[in-house]
Amino acid sequence: MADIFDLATTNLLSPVILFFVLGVAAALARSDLSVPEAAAKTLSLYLLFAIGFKGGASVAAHGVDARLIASLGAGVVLSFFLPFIAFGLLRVMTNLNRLDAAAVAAHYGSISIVTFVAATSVLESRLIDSEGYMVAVAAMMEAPAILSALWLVARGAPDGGRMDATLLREIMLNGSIVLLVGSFAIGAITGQDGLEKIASFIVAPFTGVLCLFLLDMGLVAGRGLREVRGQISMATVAFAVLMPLIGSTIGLGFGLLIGLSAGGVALMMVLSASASYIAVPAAMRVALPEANPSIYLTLSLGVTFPFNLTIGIPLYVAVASAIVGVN
Amino acid sequence: MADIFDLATTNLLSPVILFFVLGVAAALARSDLSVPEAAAKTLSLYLLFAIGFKGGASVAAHGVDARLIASLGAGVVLSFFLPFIAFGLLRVMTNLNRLDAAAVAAHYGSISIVTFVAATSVLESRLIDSEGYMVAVAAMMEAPAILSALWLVARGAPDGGRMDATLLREIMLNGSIVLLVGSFAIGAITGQDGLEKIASFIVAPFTGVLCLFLLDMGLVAGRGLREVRGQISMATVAFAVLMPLIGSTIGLGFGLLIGLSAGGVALMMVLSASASYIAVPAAMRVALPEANPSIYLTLSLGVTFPFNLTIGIPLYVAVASAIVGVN
Amino acid sequence: MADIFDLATTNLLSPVILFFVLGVAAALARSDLSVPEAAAKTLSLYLLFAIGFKGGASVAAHGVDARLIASLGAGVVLSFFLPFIAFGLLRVMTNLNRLDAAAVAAHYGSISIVTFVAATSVLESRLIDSEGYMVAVAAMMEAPAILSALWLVARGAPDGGRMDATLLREIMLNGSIVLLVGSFAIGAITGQDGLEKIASFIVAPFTGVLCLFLLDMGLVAGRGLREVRGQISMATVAFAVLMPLIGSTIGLGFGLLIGLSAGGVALMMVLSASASYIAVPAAMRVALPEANPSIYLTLSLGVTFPFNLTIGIPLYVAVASAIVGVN
Amino acid sequence: METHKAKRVAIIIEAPMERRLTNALTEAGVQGYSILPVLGGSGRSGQWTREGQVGRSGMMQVVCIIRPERLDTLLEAAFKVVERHMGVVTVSDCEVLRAERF
Amino acid sequence: METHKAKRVAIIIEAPMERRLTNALTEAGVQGYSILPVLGGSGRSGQWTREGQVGRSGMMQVVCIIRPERLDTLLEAAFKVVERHMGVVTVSDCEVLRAERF
Amino acid sequence: METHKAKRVAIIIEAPMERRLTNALTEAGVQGYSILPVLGGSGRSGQWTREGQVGRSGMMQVVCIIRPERLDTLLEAAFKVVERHMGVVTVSDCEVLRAERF
Ligand SMILES: Nc1ncnc2c1ncn2[C@@H]1O[C@H](COP(=O)(O)O)[C@@H](O)[C@H]1O
Ligand SMILES: Nc1ncnc2c1ncn2[C@@H]1O[C@H](COP(=O)(O)O)[C@@H](O)[C@H]1O
Ligand SMILES: Nc1ncnc2c1ncn2[C@@H]1O[C@H](COP(=O)(O)O)[C@@H](O)[C@H]1O
Ligand code: NA
Ligand code: NA
Ligand code: NA
Repeated sequence: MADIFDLATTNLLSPVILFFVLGVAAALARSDLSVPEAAAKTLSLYLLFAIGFKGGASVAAHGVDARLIASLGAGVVLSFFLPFIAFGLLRVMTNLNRLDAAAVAAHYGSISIVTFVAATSVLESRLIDSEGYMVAVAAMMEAPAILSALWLVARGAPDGGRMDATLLREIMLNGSIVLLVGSFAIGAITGQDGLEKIASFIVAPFTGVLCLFLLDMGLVAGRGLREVRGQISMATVAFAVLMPLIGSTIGLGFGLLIGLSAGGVALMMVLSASASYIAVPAAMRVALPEANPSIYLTLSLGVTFPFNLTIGIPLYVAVASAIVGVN
Repeated sequence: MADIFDLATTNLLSPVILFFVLGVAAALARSDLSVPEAAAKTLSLYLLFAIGFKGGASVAAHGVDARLIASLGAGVVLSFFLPFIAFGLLRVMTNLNRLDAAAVAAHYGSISIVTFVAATSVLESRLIDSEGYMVAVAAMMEAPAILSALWLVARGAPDGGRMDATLLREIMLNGSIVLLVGSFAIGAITGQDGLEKIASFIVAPFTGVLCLFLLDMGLVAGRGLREVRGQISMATVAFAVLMPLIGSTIGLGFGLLIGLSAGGVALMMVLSASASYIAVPAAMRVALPEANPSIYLTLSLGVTFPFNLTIGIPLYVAVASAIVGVN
Repeated sequence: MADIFDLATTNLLSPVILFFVLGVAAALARSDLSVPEAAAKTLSLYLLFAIGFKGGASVAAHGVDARLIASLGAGVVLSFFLPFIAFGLLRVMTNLNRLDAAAVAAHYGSISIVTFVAATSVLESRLIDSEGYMVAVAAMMEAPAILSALWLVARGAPDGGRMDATLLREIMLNGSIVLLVGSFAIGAITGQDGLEKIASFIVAPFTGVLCLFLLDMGLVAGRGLREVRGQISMATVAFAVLMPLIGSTIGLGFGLLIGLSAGGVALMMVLSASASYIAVPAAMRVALPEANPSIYLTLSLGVTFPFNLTIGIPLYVAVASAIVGVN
Repeated sequence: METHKAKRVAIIIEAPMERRLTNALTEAGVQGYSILPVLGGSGRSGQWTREGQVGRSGMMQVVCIIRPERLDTLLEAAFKVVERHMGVVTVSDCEVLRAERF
Repeated sequence: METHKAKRVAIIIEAPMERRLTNALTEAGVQGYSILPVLGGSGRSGQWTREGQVGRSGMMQVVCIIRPERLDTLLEAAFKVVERHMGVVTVSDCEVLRAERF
Repeated sequence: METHKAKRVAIIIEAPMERRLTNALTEAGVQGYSILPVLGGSGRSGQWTREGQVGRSGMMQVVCIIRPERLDTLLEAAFKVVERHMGVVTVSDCEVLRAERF
C-alpha cells in the first residue's frame, strides 16, 4: 500500500506528468502557448517509431514466446468485448443516448498508445521488464472495438452506423497501426544490431520527447475541457474513471491467465484501461457522424487519459507487481 | 583586452555564430533556403523548454539564494526602466515620432531569449558558472517594458495606445513566458533526477539545435534587412548599437549590487542589452497598431540581435569576468 | 562476389532500407500514414546540415588534398556530360519525345543527396573511410546538368526551354546547395572543435533520423508509383535501372583517374549513378513546363532511387573496394 | 482578356471525410479540384483549432471551379457525402481564363 | 439542388488580432466562421512571409458565410476591430446548401 | 456600411512559379496580394498532395483584390506568367471596405 503511494508520488512528480499538467494549466488559463500541428504529428510518429522498434528488437533478443499468440488473441478479444461492458455501464449510469453511448464505448475498447508509452517508461524507470510484443498487442487492440460499437448501433437502428469496405480498410491500415506494426517488424528483423544503430535516436532522447508531447497533449486536453465546461454530467465523468478500473481488472485476469511477467500484466492492464483519442474519433466521424464528438473526446482525452497517467499507471504497476512478483 | 579579442574571435568562429551568418548571407543573396514555420516554432519551444528546465534543475542543485529575489526584482525594475532611457535616446538621436520611439523602446526594455541562450552557451564553453535562476529573471523582464511604452504614448496622446485586461493577460500568459517559467518550475521540482532523465534530449543536442535555429534567425533577419534597405536612418541604426551598450552597463551595475557571480553578472548584462523580437512585436501590433513594425523589427532583429551575438556577448562576458573575477 | 551478396543482404536488412520499404508498402496499400510536409522539409535540412558539416570537419582534420580540386572539376564535368548519355539512351531505348527526354536527362546528370547520405552511412558501418570533400563534389554536381538539358532542348526547338538570369540564380542558390556548401564551409572552419560541440546532434542520432526520412521518401515514392501505374513503358523503366549502372561506371573511371580512396571512388560512383528529385524537378517546371513531370519524377524517385538504395550502393561499394582495395 | 462564366464551389468538410468527398467528385466527372487547409473555426458544434492536434480532425476545404452546366451534378454528388456531416457548401459565380480547361 | 442566397465575408487581418476579431464576431451573434492560413503577401506596409517565423506575426484570414440580412451587423463588428489595423475586408455574394444552418 | 465594388482574382499556380508571378504583379502595379497554401488537388495532370514533400512542388494560390478598372492590366501580367504552366485563374466580383486602400 505504502508502495502504491510511493510509486504514485514518484510518478506524479516526474517531468513527464508535470509537463502534461503544465499544458492543461496553460490551456485553462487561456495562454496562447501551442505546439504546431506538424510538430505534434511528428512527435507522435516518433513515439510510434521508437516504441514499435524497441518492442520488436526486444522480441528478437528474448525469442518468440508461446505466450505471444495468446497475448495477441487476448488483445483482439478484449478490444471486441470491452465496448459491450462500456456500453452497458453508460446506458445504466448516464443518460447518453444509444448512439453516443456506442461511440464512447468504441473508444474504451480501443487503446491510447501514449498511455502505453508512458507506462513503459514508468516500468523502465522501476527496472521492471516486460514482454516486447506487448506493443504488437497494442496494435491488435486499436480496431476491433470499432466493429463492436457499430454492431451495437446497428442492432438498435438498422441504418444507424455506416460500415463499408473503405472504412474497414481505413481503420485497419490507419497510419498509427501501420507505423507501429512496421517498426515492430523492422525491430524484430534487425534485432540488437539495428537497435544499436539508432539507439541514440530512439532510446536516449525518448523521455525528453515524451515530455514535449505530453505538454501538447495537456494543451489539447485543457482546451477541450475549457470548451465543454458544464455540458457533461458528473455521472458521465464518473464513468470515465470507473471504466479504466474495470478494464484494467479484466486485463489483469487475461494477463495472469496467459502467464505474462509483472511488466506484461501491467501493460495488459494499461491497454485495457486506456481509451483511444486518435484512430477511433476519426472512424466515428465517418461511421457515426450523428454522435457528439465533444462527449467522446472529453471523456477519453480529458478524463480517462489524465486519470491513467497520474493514478492509473502507478496503480496497475503496483497491483501487477504485487500479484505476479518482480524478480 | 587581449582576452576580449580572443574571446570575440572564438565566439565569431563558433558554429552557432557562423550558422547565423550563413542565414543572413543566404537571405541577402535571395537564396530560397528557408526553415518551415512549424519547425522554427518547434525549435523555439525546444530552446525555452531546455533552458528553463536546466535553470530550474540548477536552482534545485545549488539551493535558493537570498539573491534570487533581488535578481527577480532587479529584472522587473530594469524592464520598466530601460524603455525610458531608450525613448529619451531615440527622441534625441533620431527623428522617430513619439509612437515609433515608444514602440522601439518597449523592445529594448524586454529581452531576447535566444540572445540569453547563446550567452549561456558561451559561458558553458568557457566553464563559467552562473545562477540558474537567471532564466527566471529573463521571464520577469519580458513584459513590464510594454507597460512603460504604453504609458509613454498615453502621456503624449490620451487615446494613443490601447491597453486592456485582455491584452494584459495575453502579455503575462504569452506562450514563451508560460513555457519558460513552467519548465523552470518543473526543473526545480524534479531536480537532478529529472534532469538525468531528459539530459540526452535537452543537454547533449542543445548546441546543434541552437545552430539550426540561428540559421533560421539569420534567414529571417537577412530577409528583413533586404526589405528595409535605405528606409532607416543611420542615426536609428546607431541607436540599436548604442542602446545595448548602455543597457548592459546598467545591468552590470545591478548585477554587482546584488552580488551575482561573474556568469550571473554577464547574463544580467545580456538581458539588459538584448531586445525582444517575438512577444513585444505582437503586443505592439495590438496596442500601438499605428507604429511602424519594420522599424522596430529591423532594429531589434536586424541590428541589435547580431550585434549582441557577435560582439556584445563576448564583451559582456569579458567585462563581467574582469570585474567580478572567475574562480 | 560472395562479398557483394553479403553486403547486399546486410544492406537490404538494415533499418534504413526497411523503413523505405515500409513507406512504399504503406503507400501502395493506401494507408493514410504520412509525414507532415514541414517535418519532411526539416528532416531534409537536418541531413544537409549534418552531412555538410561532417564533410567540412573531415577536410579540416585530414588537410586539403591536391585531389580536392580535381574531384570538384570531375563533378562539374560529369554533371554536364551525363545528361548527353542519358538523352541519347532515352532517344534510342524509349519513345519519349525530345522534351521529356531532355528533362529526364537533366535529373540523371544531377544528384540525389539522400542516396549520397545513405552511401556514406553504408561506408561508415563498413568502416571504409572516404574523402570529406565528396560532399562538396555533390554540391557541384547539382546544377550543371540543368544547363545541358536546356541546351539539348534549345538545339531542337529554339524557343523550347526558358533559361534566364533569374532561373540561373535560383538554381545556383537553391536552398539545398546553399545549406550543403555553407555547412561544409562552417565544418571546415570550425574543425574537430566545432564538430565536438554539435556531434550529439549531427552524429549520434543521424541514422535514426535517416530512417524516418526514408520512411517518408518511401511514402512519397509509393504514392507516385500508385498514380502512374501503367503510364510508363517498360523500356523507360529499364532506362532508369541501366543509367545508374552506366553513370556509376563513368564515375568509377573518374574516381580511379583522380586517385581517390575506395570510399571516395564509391561515392563518386554513387553521385554519378543517382538522379535528382528535388532541385531539378523544380527547375524543370520553370524552364520546361511542357515536359511531363510524372515521367521524370517516377523514374528518378520511383525507380532509380530505390534501385540505388537497395542494389546500387552495395554494388558500387563492393566494386570500388575490390578495385582500389581497402586498407 | 477573354474570360468565361464558371461556378466556384467551396465545400468545408470534416477532415476524415475528405477522401470520400474527392472520390465522389471524381466519380461525378469533376475534372479538377484543390484542397485548402482550414486552421480552426466555430459553428453549431462549437469551436475547434488545428493547433497541437495529432489525429485527422477538424475541417478541410475543397474548392472546384466548374462550368455552370455541370453544377447540379457536382452538388448532388457532394451533398450525398456531406449530408449527415458537419460542413458548409457555398457556390459563387466567377469568370475563368482558359475555359477550355474546365 | 435548392440553394439560398448568402454573403461570404473574408477578412484578412493581422495574426495578433485574430482572437479579438473572432470574439467580436461571436458577440455580434455570428454563428460560424472558419480561419484560413495566409502564407505571405504584400501591401502598403511591404512584403512579408511566414517562412521561419517564430512569433504570432503576419496575417490570417477569417471567413464567414452569413444570411444577407445579418451582413451589416457583422461588418460593423468587424470594422471596429480592423479599423486601426492592417487588413482587407471583402464581401461577395454566394449561394448555400442547407440554409437552415446559417 | 459603405462598400465599394472590386474584383477578386485568384490564381492557382505551380509553386516554383510563385515568385515570378508576384514579381510580374508588382511590375504591373498591383498594390497588394496574399499567398494562400494549397494542400493538394487534382487536374488534367493527375492528383498531387503536399504530404511528405521536400522540394518546392505542388500548387500555391495568389489572391489579389483590385479596383475593377485595373483588372485587365493584372490579367495580362498574370497570363504571361501562367501561359505555359498548369494553373487556374478565376475572377469574381466583390465589395470592399476602405476602398481608398486599393
Ligand atoms: N457560417 C460559417 N462560415 C464559415 N465557416 C463555417 C460556418 N459555419 C460553420 N463553419 C465551419 O464549419 C465547421 C463546422 O460547423 P458546424 O457544423 O456548424 O459546427 C465550423 O467549425 C467552421 O469551421
Ligand atoms: N489588394 C490586396 N489583395 C489581397 N491581399 C492584400 C491586398 N492588400 C493587402 N493584402 C494583404 O494584407 C496585408 C497587409 O496589407 P497592407 O496593410 O496594405 O500592408 C498584405 O501583406 C497582404 O497579405
Ligand atoms: N477545376 C479546378 N478547380 C479547382 N482547382 C483546380 C481545377 N483544375 C485544376 N485545379 C488545380 O490546379 C492543379 C493543376 O491542374 P491541371 O493543370 O489541370 O493538372 C490541380 O492539381 C488542382 O490543384
Ligand atoms: Na481500452
Ligand atoms: Na533589454
Ligand atoms: Na547523377
